[in-house]
Amino acid sequence: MKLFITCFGPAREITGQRQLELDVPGVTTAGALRSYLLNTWPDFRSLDVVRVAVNQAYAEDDLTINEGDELAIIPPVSGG
Amino acid sequence: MKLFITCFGPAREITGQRQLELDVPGVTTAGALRSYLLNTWPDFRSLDVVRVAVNQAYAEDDLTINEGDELAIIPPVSGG
Amino acid sequence: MMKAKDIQIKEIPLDPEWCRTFVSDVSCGGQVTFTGTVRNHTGDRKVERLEYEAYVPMAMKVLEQIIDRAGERYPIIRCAVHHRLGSLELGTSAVVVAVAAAHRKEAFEACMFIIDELKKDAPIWKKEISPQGDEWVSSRP
Amino acid sequence: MMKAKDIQIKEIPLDPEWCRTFVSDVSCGGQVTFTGTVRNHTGDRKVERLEYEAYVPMAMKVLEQIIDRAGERYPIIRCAVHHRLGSLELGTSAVVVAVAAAHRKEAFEACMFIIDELKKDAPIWKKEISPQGDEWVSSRP
Repeated sequence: MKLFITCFGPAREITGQRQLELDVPGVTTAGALRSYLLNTWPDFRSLDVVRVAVNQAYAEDDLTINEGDELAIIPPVSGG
Repeated sequence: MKLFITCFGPAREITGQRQLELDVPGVTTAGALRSYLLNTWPDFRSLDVVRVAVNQAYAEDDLTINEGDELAIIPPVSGG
Repeated sequence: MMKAKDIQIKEIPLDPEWCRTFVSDVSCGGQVTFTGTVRNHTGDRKVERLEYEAYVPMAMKVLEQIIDRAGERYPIIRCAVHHRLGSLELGTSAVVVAVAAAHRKEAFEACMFIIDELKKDAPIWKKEISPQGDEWVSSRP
Repeated sequence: MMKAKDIQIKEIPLDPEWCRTFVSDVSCGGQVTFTGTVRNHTGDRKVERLEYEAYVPMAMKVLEQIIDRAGERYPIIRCAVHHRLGSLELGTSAVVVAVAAAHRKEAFEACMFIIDELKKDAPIWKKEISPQGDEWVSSRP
């Protein structure tokens, strides 16, 4: 299953890319994606929190990811 | 001692005048003036509170009034 | 330490944006502005317009004291309080309180404090003009 | 019951007075407007400007949800939330939250609630450009 993941703010600087294209067996939930990111780019661990958004909404770790979902990495926000 | 007292808002309608001119022996403190007003125009008793201002500041009842002071009756305020 | 305050009581329309701009400051993270406008009702009473009057020189002093007390309680940097007098149609701005502080929580609290104190202490009166009869607002039993 | 809400995320300057006017309503006694501006410091750190970016479509949804939650908690009548993107000089408005309610206390509380939630949840990021080096704001340890 091919996943397209957009990286915002500090996440973009940590991965070095705005768009990630992943095809990793086992990454079928938001939580698994989060773990994959933290393991692949240990700098994510320096952030207070890393959330995953699925189809433009914050996802709980047990949410299943399907091919074609809109995925994003949401590092700590700082709007306002 | 001649006193000039300005009546604002509902106080003006109760006394029927914007400016009162009083010369009442015994009215030498803010409290005495307040009592005089409440006795002379009993409609003041329908208001929650009647304050007296001396020289543009709220006066405690024991404040002495002197000839030439700027006096005002302050019925319940409702600015804003 | 308060850098600037501006108090106006006037017969002409208020300008909330002027107040907001007056309190803007690069050392502040934000401004909070309260604008009080003439509402078409008070409880079940229909309101047609409001007539405001003030004991102007005393009101200027009382407002300045209120702002100074706000400045002792909250680290506000700049503040403007403008109050309108005369006959005001529905929707018209009657009062503007604008406050800037380094942090927003303090700006909100100072703005609330000032409008609360203004309503308690400033020698200003409004009469409601209503089909059910005219009435001085806070003299209602 | 909320009559109207307006959410904008944009690259051009914000207009706080437009927001205040948008939320004005004759059934309301007042509007509370918070304007967040670019401050020249964060603690001891000097700030030269801020660069904002957002996950725009999600941010629009999150802001709408925040306003709706505010409407469930407080009887607000009208609300506008505008957020700026791009490179902002000192003093520039980054966010405006305007709220109208029948009574001022509720308008203040709803406005505070919305800006607090926006800062917690809206997918928007700012980078501080500083002589001490550039930094994403909330990623600082």
